Amino acid sequence: MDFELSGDQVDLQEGMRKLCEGRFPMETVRELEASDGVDRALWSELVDAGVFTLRAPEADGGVGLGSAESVLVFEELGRACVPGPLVASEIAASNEVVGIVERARGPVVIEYWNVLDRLLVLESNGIAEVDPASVVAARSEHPVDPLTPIWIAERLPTGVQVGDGELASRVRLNGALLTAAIQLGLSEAVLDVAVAYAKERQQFDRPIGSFQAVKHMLADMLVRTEVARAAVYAAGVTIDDPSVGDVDRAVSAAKITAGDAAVKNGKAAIQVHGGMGFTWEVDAHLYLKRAWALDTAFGSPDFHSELLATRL
Amino acid sequence: MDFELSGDQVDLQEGMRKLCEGRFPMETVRELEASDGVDRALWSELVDAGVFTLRAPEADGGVGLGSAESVLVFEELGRACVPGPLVASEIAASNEVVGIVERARGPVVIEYWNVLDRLLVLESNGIAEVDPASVVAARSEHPVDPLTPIWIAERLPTGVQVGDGELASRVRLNGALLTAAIQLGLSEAVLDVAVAYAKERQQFDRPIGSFQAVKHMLADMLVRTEVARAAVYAAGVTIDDPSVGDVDRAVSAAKITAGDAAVKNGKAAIQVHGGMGFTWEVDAHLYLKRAWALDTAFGSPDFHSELLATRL
Amino acid sequence: MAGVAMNLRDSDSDAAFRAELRGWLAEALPGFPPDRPGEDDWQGRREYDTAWQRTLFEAGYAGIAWSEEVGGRGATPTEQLIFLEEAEKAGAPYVGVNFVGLLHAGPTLYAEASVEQKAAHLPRILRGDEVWCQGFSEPSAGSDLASLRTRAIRDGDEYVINGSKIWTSHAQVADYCEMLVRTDPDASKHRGISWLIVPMATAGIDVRPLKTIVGGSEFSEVFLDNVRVPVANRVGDENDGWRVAMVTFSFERGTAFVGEMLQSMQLVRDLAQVAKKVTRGSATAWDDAGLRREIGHLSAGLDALWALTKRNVSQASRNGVPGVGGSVFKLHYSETRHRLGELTMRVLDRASLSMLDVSGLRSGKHVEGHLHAISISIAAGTSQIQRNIVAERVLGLPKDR
Amino acid sequence: MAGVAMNLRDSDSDAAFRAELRGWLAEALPGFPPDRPGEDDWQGRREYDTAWQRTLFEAGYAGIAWSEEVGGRGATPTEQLIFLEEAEKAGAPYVGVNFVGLLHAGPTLYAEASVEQKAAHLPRILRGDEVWCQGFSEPSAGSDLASLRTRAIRDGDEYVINGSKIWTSHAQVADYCEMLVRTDPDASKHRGISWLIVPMATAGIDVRPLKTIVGGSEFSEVFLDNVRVPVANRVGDENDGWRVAMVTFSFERGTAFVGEMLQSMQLVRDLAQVAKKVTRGSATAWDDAGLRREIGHLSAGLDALWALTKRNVSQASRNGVPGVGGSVFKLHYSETRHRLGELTMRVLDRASLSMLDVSGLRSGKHVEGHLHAISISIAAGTSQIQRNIVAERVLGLPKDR
Repeated sequence: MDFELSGDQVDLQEGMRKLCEGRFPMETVRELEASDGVDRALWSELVDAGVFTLRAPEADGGVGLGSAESVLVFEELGRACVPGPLVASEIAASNEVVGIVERARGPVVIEYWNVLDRLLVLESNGIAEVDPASVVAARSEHPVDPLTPIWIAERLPTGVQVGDGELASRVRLNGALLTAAIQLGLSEAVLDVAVAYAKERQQFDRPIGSFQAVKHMLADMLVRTEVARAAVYAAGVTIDDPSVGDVDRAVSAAKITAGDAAVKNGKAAIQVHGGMGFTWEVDAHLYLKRAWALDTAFGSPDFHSELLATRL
Repeated sequence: MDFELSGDQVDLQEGMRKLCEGRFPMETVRELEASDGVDRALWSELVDAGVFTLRAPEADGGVGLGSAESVLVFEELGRACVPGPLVASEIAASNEVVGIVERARGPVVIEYWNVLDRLLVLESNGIAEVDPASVVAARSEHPVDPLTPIWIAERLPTGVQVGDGELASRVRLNGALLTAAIQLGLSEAVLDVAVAYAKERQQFDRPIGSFQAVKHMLADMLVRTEVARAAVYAAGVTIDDPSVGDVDRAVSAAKITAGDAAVKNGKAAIQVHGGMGFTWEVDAHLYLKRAWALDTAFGSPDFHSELLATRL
Repeated sequence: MAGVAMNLRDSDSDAAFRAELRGWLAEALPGFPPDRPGEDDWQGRREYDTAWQRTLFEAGYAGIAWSEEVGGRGATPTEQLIFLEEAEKAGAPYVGVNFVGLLHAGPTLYAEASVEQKAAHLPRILRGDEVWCQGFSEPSAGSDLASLRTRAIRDGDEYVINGSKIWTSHAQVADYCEMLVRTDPDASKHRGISWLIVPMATAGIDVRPLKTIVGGSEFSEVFLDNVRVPVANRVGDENDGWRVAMVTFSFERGTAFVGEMLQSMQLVRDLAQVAKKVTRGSATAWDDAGLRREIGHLSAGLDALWALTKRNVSQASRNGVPGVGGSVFKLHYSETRHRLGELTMRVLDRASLSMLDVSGLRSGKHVEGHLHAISISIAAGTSQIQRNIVAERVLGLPKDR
Repeated sequence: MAGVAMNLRDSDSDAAFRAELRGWLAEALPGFPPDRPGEDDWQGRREYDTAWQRTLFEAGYAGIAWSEEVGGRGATPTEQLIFLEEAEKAGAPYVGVNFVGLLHAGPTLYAEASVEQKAAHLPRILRGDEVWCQGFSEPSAGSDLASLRTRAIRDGDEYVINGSKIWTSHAQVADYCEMLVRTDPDASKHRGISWLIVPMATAGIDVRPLKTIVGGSEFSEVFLDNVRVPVANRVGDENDGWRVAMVTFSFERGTAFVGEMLQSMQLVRDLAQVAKKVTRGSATAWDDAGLRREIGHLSAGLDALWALTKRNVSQASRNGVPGVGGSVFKLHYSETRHRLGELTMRVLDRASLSMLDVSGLRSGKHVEGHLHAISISIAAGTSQIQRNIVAERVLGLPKDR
C-alpha cells in the first residue's frame, strides 16, 4: 500500500493545474457564460491534453492511464471551475462534446444541450444514443449555476441502443467518480479563496482569520476537503484494482463526501466573505452553484446513501 | 395578545423554583438514585404544592389553573432535574405515583415500575389500567439515565378499560406538552451550568468563555432554549385556548424544539466543560441523560415531525 | 385568569383593529394593480410602492408605529404585528422603496432631528412623497461598521463628502440618503462620525447597481466625489452620529421579520405540495418518510419562531425597548432558512438546477429562496456577530476584543 | 504503472507479513482465554493484558513500531496498520494496560533517556513485565496542558513532588508513571517543566478511581503528597520536559485510531442489523427510508475516514513525521461518532433508555457507544483545540493568543 501520489501522478496533477491556470483563469470561466459553458477552441485544448481519453487504451488513441489518474485530472478541472459536460465526454472517451442523461418518468433536465454533439441516455437496462437535435427541449433562462445552462425535455426520443445494462452501470459508476473528483477540486478551490480573504480582510483592526469563529469555519472546510480527498482517491484506486475493496461502495462514499464538501465549503466561503460573498463579483458563489449543479449528477447524496445502506 | 407572564404566573414560577431549590438541590437529586428516583416524603411535598393537581378543577380538589401554568411548573421541575414519573402523575391528576406507557407490538419499557401505585396503558383506541404488580418486568441494571430506572416487560396484561380513544389522544397531547416543559427546564439549567463554568474556568490565562468557540456554543444553547420556550409556552396557551391555533401542531412543535434544545444543550455543556464534563461528578451529564430519557417519551421528535408534516 | 395570564388572543381593541383593517384591505386591494413592476423598472416600482403608501396614508394606516403627532397611527407593537400579518395574508404590496424612510431614517429624524428637519421630511415620508435610502455600510466596513472611512470635510456652511457606500437599496430612485460620514478622522472610531441628510440629486453622486448572487440588482453602490451638503443637513451634533444611528435600532419592536416569517411558512407548505409532485423512484418525494419528516421538522422550527416573534413583540409592548430577542430570532431564522434551502434541493432533485419553474412544477421560488437564505445569515449582522451579541449581552461572557 | 502509482494493495512484503501474522493469530488466539476480566478486576486485567503482551513478544510481534535495537520489530507504519487491522479482525486482545508503556512512555525513553534508563525499562515494557501510566493532565490544566502546577522541589538527590494528576489510566496497576512536573515556577510556563519516571510504589502516592459519565472507572486521579523521586529518574534536562513530552507526539504514525475505526465500522453494520429488528409502526426501523439513508451516509463517512487513515499512514511512511492528518482525522471522526450516537438513539427509540441489551435486541453497546462518542471530541485535544491547530498550522491563519 502506498496511498500517496507517485512522481508521475504529481507531474500529471501539476501539468493539469498549470494548463487550467493558463487557459481557465476565473475571468475566462466567467466569460464562458456567453458561449453556454463551452468554447470550442478551449475545448480542443482539453482534448489535446488528453483529458477525455486519459483512460482509453493506447491502442484506441487514448493515454492508457487509470481511474486514479483521471481523478487527479478532474480534480484540477473542478479546482479551476471549468464548465461543460466534462464527465460525460470523458466517459464517452470522445473528442466530441457529449451529454449523458438518465431517462426518467417525468421531464428530463439536459445540461449544455445546445453545444452537444452527442447525447447518451441511461436506461434501466442499457444505453441509448439520441440525436440531440431530435430532442424537443425548452431552455431555462435562469439556471442555478450560470455556467451550467439547462434545457428541459418533456420526453426523450427512444434512440438507438448502444450499450447493455452492465455498460450502463459502469457509466453510472464512472460518472459518479469523476463528478466527485470535480467536487473535490471545487472544495479545495473555494477553501483557498476563503483563506486568502480571511488573511487579508481586516475588521476590528485584525484580519478576520484571527477570529476563532472564522478560523474554525475554515478548519472545518479543510477537514471536509481532506476527508473527501481520501474517499475520492480511494474510489479511483478501487476502480483500477477491485481486489482492494467494494467498488460501488467506494464510489458512493466518494460522491457523498465530495458532494458534502463542495456544497458546505461553498456556503461557508460565502459566509466568511460576509456581504462581499453575496456579490456576483466575488467568485465564491460560482463554486457553490457548480457544487449544487453537480450534486444531483450521477446520483444525489440521498441516492448514494440508500445504495450504501443496502451494501452494509 | 400578551405573551408575557402575568404577575400571578411569575409568582407561581418563582414559588416553584424556590421549592425545587430548597427540596431538590443536585445533591438530593443524585441521592434519589438509591430510591429509584422517587422518595415518598419529597413526593408528598410536590403533592402538597399542587404540582399534580394544578389543572384539576377546584371542585375536584385541584387548583383549577391552566396548561400555561402547568408548563411553568414543569419547566421548574426540569430545571431542577427532579426525577420520577411526574408527567404521568399530573395527567392522572393523582396524588399517587402513576406511570403511563404505550402498548407496543414488542417489549415495553416501563419507567419507575417498582415505585408505581398505578399504571395506565395507552392503546390504539383507549386507555387501560393495569395493576403494576401484575406486570412481569425485568430491570435494566444500566439505564442510560441513572435517575430514570427502567424495567422491560415482554408483554402487558390487558387491564381494565378506563378511557376512550379521545381521552387517550388528550393524554398523549398533554404528556407531550409537559415533557416538553421539563425539557425546556433542562435546557435552561444546563446552559446556566455551562455559562458559570465558562466564566470561572481559566485556560491560557483567560476565562474559557472569552474564546469565541466557547462563546458561540453557549450563544447557540441560549438560542435553542429561547426558541423552545416560545414553542412550549405557545403550546400551553393553545391547549387552554384552542381558538388561537392548531393544538396538535403547537404541541408537536414544542416537543420537537424542546427535545432538540435539551439534548443538544446537554451535549454542548459537556463539551464546554472539557474533560471535567466527562466525569460523573460534574452535573452536566445528568441533564443530558434525562434529556435522552425524555426524548422518546410521548412521541420522539421523529414521531412528531411526521405528525406535523401530515398537518401542513 | 383569561385576560391577565399569558395569552395569544386578540384583545378586544386588537380584534377591532384587525377586523377593521381586514375589511379595508378587502376593499382597497381589488382596486390596486396586483403586479409590482419588474426588476429593472426602478421608476415603476417607486411609483407603485409610493402609490400604495399614499393609499395607506389616506386610510390612516401609514406609519403604523409612528406617533400621532407626526401623522402616524401610534399603534402598539401588537397592532403593528397585526398590520403586517393581515397585509401579508391579504397579499398587499410590501413597503418596498418606502422601507428606509418609514422604518429607519424617519424614526431617526423623529427622535433626533430639529423641528425644521422633521417638518421638512416626516409628513412627506408618510404620504409616500419622499423616498429614502441608507448609506451606512462601506466595502471595507461591514461587521465593523464604525470603521467607515467616507470623509466629510467642513468647508464653510457645507460638508464636502468623498468615499463610497455599499448595500444601498433603492438608491436609483431615492430622494434622500441617511448617511454616516467621518467628520473627525483623529477621534476614536465611534467618536468621529456624523449623521447627514444627503439629497440624492446632489452633484458628484454616482449610483451603480450591485449584482448579487441571486442575479438581480436589488442593491447599489454609491460613489461620492466632492459631494457638497449643507451643514444644516446634519442631524445631531457633529461627531455624535454613531449615537444618532444607534437610536433607530431601539425602534425595532420585534416585527422586523414578520413578512419574511409568514412567507417562509408559506414556502414550507408549498414545498410539501411540490414534494407530492416530484417523482422519486416509483413514487413521489412526499412518499419518502425521511424527506416528509424533515419538512415537518422545519415546520416545527418555523412555528416556534412565529411564537418567538409574538414573545418579542409582547416584550416590546411591555418594556418599550427591544431585548436581544432580535438576535436570538435572527440566529435561528438564518439556520432554519439554510436548512430549508438544503432540504429544497433534496426534494427537487434535478429540478433544483433551475431558478425558474420546471415544466409545471412550481419549484423556482424554492431554489431562489435557497439563494436568498444565504444572505440572511450575513445581512444586518452576520451570525458570528449575533452570537457575540447574545453571548456578551445576555449571558454576560467576557468581551473578546 | 502498478507498484509505482497510488495504490491500496499490499506490497509483496506486506502481503507476506499479513499472511504470516494472520496464520499466527489463528494459532495463538484459540489457546488464549477469550474474556478479559471485568471492570473492577484491575489486577486480573493487568495479568491478562501482560500475558498477551508476552505472547506477542515471544512471537516477535511486540513493539511492532519499535526499532529492532531495543527489541522491537522495526516495522513500517504500513505494517503497524496491518498488525492493528488483523488483530482487530481476529478479535485479539487490545493493548490494554500496556498502552502507555508501548505507545507513549517507551518511545519517549527510546528517544530521550539515558543508556541506563533505556536498559532498565524498554525490554521490560516489551515483555509485558512493566506497566506504565501517564501523569500529564491536571484538574486545572486540560487544554492548556503547559499550565500544569504539580510542583517538584529539588532536595539533594531527590525531587519532592506535591500536586495531583487526572485522567490517569491503569494507575492502580502501573509500576511507573511518566510524569510532567513543574521544576521552575518562575520560568515561562513551557520552560519550567521536567519529565520524570515516578515509581508508583513510592510513598505519598494516592490513586483514586475517577467515575466517568459512562459509569465505570477507566481513569483515576493521582494525588501526590511529598513523593520523593531520585533526580536520576529525570529524562532529559531539568526544565526541558515540555520538549521531551512533545517528542512522543511525533511518534504518532497515523495509526492511533485504527482499532476504534474498525470497531466503529462494525458498529454501523450492527446498527443496520438492529434496525431490522426494531419495530417502527407496522414495519421496522430499517424500512424507514430516512433512517436507512442516514445509516448509509454514516457508513460513507467511516469509509472515507478509513481511506484517510491509509493516507495518513502512507504519509508517515514516506516522511517519517506526522502531518496534521491526525487532527483532521480526529475532527471528522468525532463528528461522525456523535452523529452515529444520535442516529442510534433514533433507531432504538425506547430501547435507547438502556445501556444493556433490551430483550434480545443487541442495543446496549450502541447506547454505550453514544456515551463514548462524547469523550472523543474532548480527549487528547478538544475539537476546538484541533480546529485551532488545523487553522494555524495547515491554513496559516494568524494565532489567536
